[in-house]
Amino acid sequence: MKVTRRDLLAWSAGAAAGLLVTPVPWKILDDVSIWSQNWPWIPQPAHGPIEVKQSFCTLCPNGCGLRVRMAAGWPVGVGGMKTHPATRGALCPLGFGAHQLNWVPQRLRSVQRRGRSSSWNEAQAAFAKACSDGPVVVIDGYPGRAASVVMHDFARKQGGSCRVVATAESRALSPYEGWTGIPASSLGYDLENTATIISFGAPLLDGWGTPGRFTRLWAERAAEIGDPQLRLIQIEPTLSRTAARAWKWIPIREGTEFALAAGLARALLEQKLVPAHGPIPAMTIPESAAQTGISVDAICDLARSIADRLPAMAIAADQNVSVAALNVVLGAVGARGGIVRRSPRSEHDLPADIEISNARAVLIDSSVPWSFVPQTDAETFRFAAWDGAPPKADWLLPAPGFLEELTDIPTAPTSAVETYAVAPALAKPTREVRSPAQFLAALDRDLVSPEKIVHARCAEIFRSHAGTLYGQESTSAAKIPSVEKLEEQLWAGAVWVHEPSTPASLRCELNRWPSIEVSTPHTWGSDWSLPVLPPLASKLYAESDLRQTPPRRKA
Amino acid sequence: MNARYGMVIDLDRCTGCGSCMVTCAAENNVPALPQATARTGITPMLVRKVSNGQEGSDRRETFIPILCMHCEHDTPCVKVCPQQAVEVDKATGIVMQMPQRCLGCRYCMTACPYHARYFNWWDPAWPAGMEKSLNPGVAVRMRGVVEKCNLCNARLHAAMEKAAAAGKREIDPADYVPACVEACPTGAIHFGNLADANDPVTHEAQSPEAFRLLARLGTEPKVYYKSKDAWVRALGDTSSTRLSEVQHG
Amino acid sequence: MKLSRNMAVFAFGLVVALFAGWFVFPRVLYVQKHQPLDFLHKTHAEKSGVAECGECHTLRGDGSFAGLPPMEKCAGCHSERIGDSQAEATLVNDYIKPGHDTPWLVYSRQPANVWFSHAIHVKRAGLPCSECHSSYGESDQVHIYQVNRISGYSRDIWGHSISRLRRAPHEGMKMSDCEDCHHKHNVEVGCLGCHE
Amino acid sequence: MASAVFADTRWIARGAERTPLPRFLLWLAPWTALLMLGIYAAGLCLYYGLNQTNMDNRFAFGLWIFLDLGIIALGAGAFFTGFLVYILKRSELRPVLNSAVVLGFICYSGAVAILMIDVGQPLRAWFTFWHPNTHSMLTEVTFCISCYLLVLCLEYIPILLRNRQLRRLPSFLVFEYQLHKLVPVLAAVGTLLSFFHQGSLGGLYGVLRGRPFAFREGFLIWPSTFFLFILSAIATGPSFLMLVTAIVEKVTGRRLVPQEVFRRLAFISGVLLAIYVAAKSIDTLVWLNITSTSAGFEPWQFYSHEPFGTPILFTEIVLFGLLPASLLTFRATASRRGWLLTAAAMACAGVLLNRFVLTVQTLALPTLPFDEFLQYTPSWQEVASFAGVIGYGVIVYSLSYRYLPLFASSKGGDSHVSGD
Repeated sequence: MKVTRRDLLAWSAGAAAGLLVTPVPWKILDDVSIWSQNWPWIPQPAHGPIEVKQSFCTLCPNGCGLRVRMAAGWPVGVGGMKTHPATRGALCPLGFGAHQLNWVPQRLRSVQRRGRSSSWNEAQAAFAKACSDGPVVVIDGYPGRAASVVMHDFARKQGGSCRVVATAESRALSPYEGWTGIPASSLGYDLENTATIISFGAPLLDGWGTPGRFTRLWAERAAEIGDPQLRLIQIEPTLSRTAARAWKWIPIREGTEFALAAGLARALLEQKLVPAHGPIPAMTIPESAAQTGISVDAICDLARSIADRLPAMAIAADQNVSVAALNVVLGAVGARGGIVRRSPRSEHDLPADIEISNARAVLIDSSVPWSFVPQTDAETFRFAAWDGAPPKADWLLPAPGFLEELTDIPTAPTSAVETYAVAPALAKPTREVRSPAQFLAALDRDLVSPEKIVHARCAEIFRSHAGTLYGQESTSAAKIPSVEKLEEQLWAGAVWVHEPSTPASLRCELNRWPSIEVSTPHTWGSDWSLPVLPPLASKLYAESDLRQTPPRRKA
Repeated sequence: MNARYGMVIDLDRCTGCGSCMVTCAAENNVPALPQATARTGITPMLVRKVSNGQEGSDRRETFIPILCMHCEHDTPCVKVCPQQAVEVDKATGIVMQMPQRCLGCRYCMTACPYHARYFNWWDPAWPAGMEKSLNPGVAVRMRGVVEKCNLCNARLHAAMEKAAAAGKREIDPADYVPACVEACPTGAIHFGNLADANDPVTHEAQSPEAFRLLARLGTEPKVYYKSKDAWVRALGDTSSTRLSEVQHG
Repeated sequence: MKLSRNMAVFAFGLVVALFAGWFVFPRVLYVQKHQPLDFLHKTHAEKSGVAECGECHTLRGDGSFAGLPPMEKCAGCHSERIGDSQAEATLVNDYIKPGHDTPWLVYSRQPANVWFSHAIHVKRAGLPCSECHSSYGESDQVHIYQVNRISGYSRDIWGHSISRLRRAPHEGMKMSDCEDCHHKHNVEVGCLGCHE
Repeated sequence: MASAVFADTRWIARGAERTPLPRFLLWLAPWTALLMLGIYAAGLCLYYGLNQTNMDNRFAFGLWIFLDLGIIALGAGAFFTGFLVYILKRSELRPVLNSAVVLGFICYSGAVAILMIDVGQPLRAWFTFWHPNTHSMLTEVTFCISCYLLVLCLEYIPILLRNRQLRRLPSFLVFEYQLHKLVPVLAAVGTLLSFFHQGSLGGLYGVLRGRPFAFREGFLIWPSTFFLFILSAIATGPSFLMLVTAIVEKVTGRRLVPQEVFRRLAFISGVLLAIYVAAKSIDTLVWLNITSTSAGFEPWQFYSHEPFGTPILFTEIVLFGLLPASLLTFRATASRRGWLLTAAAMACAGVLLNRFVLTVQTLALPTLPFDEFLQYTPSWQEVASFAGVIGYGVIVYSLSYRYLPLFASSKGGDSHVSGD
């Protein structure tokens, strides 16, 4: 019999009606929405037990203490180490996202020779050849580590030398070198004991020094509106993050900080607000006022408010001789609550500027900021974990990333006391990477390994019986039975702090007020100097109006 | 447990560093998508820069961390959600957002006066391998749903589980601290149980320096702010005179 | 006459649909998978004298649930072959010797957005494991793992009965099952009480 | 034999003159193109997600919501005419009834389609029915609109079954007869549902305590906008009906409905509009001086942001409210076709402007003292997907007009086959 259109209609009507009373439509409806809740292309975190480990941040030479949450063998969260004596659990915003840095697309994946991918063997060979031709210069951005010592020794043996690219904080301390005869690397700021801080544009609340150290201090002593224990006076052309939170903000004409320093010194001395030691600047107060755009009265008021809260110290954003001289007038050099000298042990006297034009090979450590490009025609070997920008380097060598290698943490550049810690590797190196030390060891078999140096330093600390060990609880180093126990604690993330009863003596002689015409303008703060920012930092600029987007570097 | 979790944020101690924003995103597996902007990105904790409207040396600026205010009364978002994807939790007072229930109509976003709710305009994505760095406690959301601050609910879970394993009913307050509170380098964010009269946060919330944003809308937000500066406290008000005086930084 | 013929055709369509919906669909919807090993809870309870579920399925220090025991646990007894079953061989050669965990298919695996605390249910509420896992602890065979083609969930979440109407007690681990139990014990929890 | 069945002419009602098929297809072509574009744009939004739009976290609702509210308001003609004909027994309006139903169907189905694209997770949209939050205006809207769409389908079917070919199926004839007896009931149900969702659409914004520009006090659980929306919808529905009918008459060059129907509609529209304008003015004053001030906002500060100054308020209430109301009410102007249609157009513009202000201006205005006034321009995908709905509407209406007795008084064929 013939099937008509009508039959089809009737049949499908029946089928439709039937389906409605089966699970088909309803179960599919349910399953499809469940599918939409668990889309297979949405990554989900791994299972597994959570463990918390302690380590230290290696993104800059300030070595903040970290509390790292680990799951399935990988860091899944970074926090501040509460037991760290200086930072006390505080970090800069970049630290909190640092555990994702090892995975960013800009991560250096292979050895590169002038932009073309190459191999470690070729790099080794090329470096060996260059070394045999002549002296090698090693450039270090984070001096004082065991790795630095290894690089330094290698360079010396090759008849070369080692150069340090200092941070702005360290450069700000360099003027005192000449006046005190002490290297800047063993000078620090005694922030904890000062009553007034005159900051000449130093971003004290925006990543200056060991970020946690001052922010904690500020929150406890300086944040109070009205009359705080610690007065923070911010001298800066624009209302920066620090200026916005300072006890007093003094807008100044760009690049005239030196003039205000002189004017203040003049006011302090003329009004006998400080005991007359140190040189008298040639510049009069009205001259200073004219240059800085700050009224004479304002300068005198400022001088008075500084004087009635001593000890006071001035902090420059970068190298600034006049600001240093102001500290001499304030009697802040070598005094409690001023510029102090750390115990001599931590002195690693490396020249900040040496002739590198005659070098045949320049080896740049991954700690050197990318903005630094050596002016040399020698063959350059640059270690880096992240490809922050295409610099003029002949060789790009992939270095270990965040927490991918064991490294020791020497004293921070601004610290008032000597400290030592060890940052154990918590993440498996995710790419084919080598540290400069490993690279050099392949060339020079009898080079000491960083591990050996770390052990030696631990032994030295143990023998000194000085200082305190801040671990889960703080214990005096003298009470620690053996080197092994000490190392055990250090490997578990403890910090050793020297804390001498009497600060090392520091004598300062300055007879003539330094004459300079202009202070070098600085860019700082929200302009982060890291080659690559942790991805989540984009929340602070691209995804909000909180900060300006940092200059985009092409990878 | 019958708590009313809330915050008092000391604006005089906020340096606007943004640590809370980064750590919040890390804790809650919020992606950082290259295409996201200030208006499409997801920042459950968002620090905003506000000035007193003056120029030159009279200019003052302050930073206001904005998160879900966990409104207690007549909660705007809860009232409007068509399918109960938002609720004020009876036991904790946390305004809870359920991405898996959400259909992405975004009605709650138009309802929230604080703009503390965020929509997943894109599927979340991470560079190859970075998914290993995700926080196991928190499920990743998918495109097309709304999310916001749940006061680090995963941390509350962990605390409850720990308590249960130890045979206790109540959690140890030290075990439940939201990520932003823990991260703040100046300790400006104070977290506690506003239902507990002995909780220091409860006292702070009652101090004359404390205020709430848009309090006059009558939604009883459980996030308080405090400042000694009068012009900062005035930001809690809504009148247009302030509106004209206080411009965006 | 026309109408009656229409009716007949209509009824025919109806019957076909009903059959397809109730008998074909449930089979097509799920993919069947076999466990890597046929592990027998019963045998282990008897032979190795493991009495408590918690002896292998442990709670960690922080109260979180360790779930399936790690390979080391099995290696405790099975470092060498015990008996000569095929499963024994696979266990020792494929997993214990090379030293990686057995890729079990977990019948009761919940999605990432679900937070279920064994500590709270077992320790505080004192529920027996069988309350949710029925008598799987005494089972003397491994049943086939069925995964839903669309949602990717194990069939044990939905329960064996496709209509969920006549399903055995302790069968099914859908949200509604959790809710029912919570209501029964009048436990009041919000969405994020059990979700993340 | 079977092939002959598909001959175009055999589907057109007896005695009705329609343009030859080729010309008709030519007319459909551009609209089909528009529909295709719309489907493509919608596809993009569904596949890639709402990042295809220019909406963002601050402008979470955009063009789509505004237009949804707009066309649903205009579509109100359907239920209201049904209400007038079947409940109030105003049978003189019967000639426009079918057309009204089709219009309503188009507007509502279009709106629902757009809403489905507008949500981030359409696959889970049914949760609203399974886990409804009874306090949410949106729940009310969802339920009523989907139910009413069903009603509209049921009302549309009898019209569909009046088609010359379909009538020939006996079972269909029976079905249609049965349905037809049901239509008054449907009209009643439709009226009820419509009253509620038109209202709830108003409530949608009226309940937003966090948006002082939209927030209104009201009666019981319903803010004043609830009632204003109902009023404005039933006031402009008839106007829209007139407008469309007039356009159809222009396009087809036929007189389809007697002039008195127009005048009747105009009068109803005019009177209701007048009432609406009065209510709206009172509401505005109450809101400016009591509601918003009690929330700490000063009167008029909402109008301090260009282009949303006070002129927009004036335009909404006087220019597109009071003026068309009087034009439509007074015989002198209402009897002049030109005036009539201009007034109707103004009334429709007025209701659209009202919906625009409530949806867009509300989101653009700052609430926190440190918020700024926001801007948003829809992406082409948003515009295109809506253009698609318009294409769809024209196509459905044209087909209905060609093959169904749209302007028929109950006996088939056109009522006035005069003209050209």
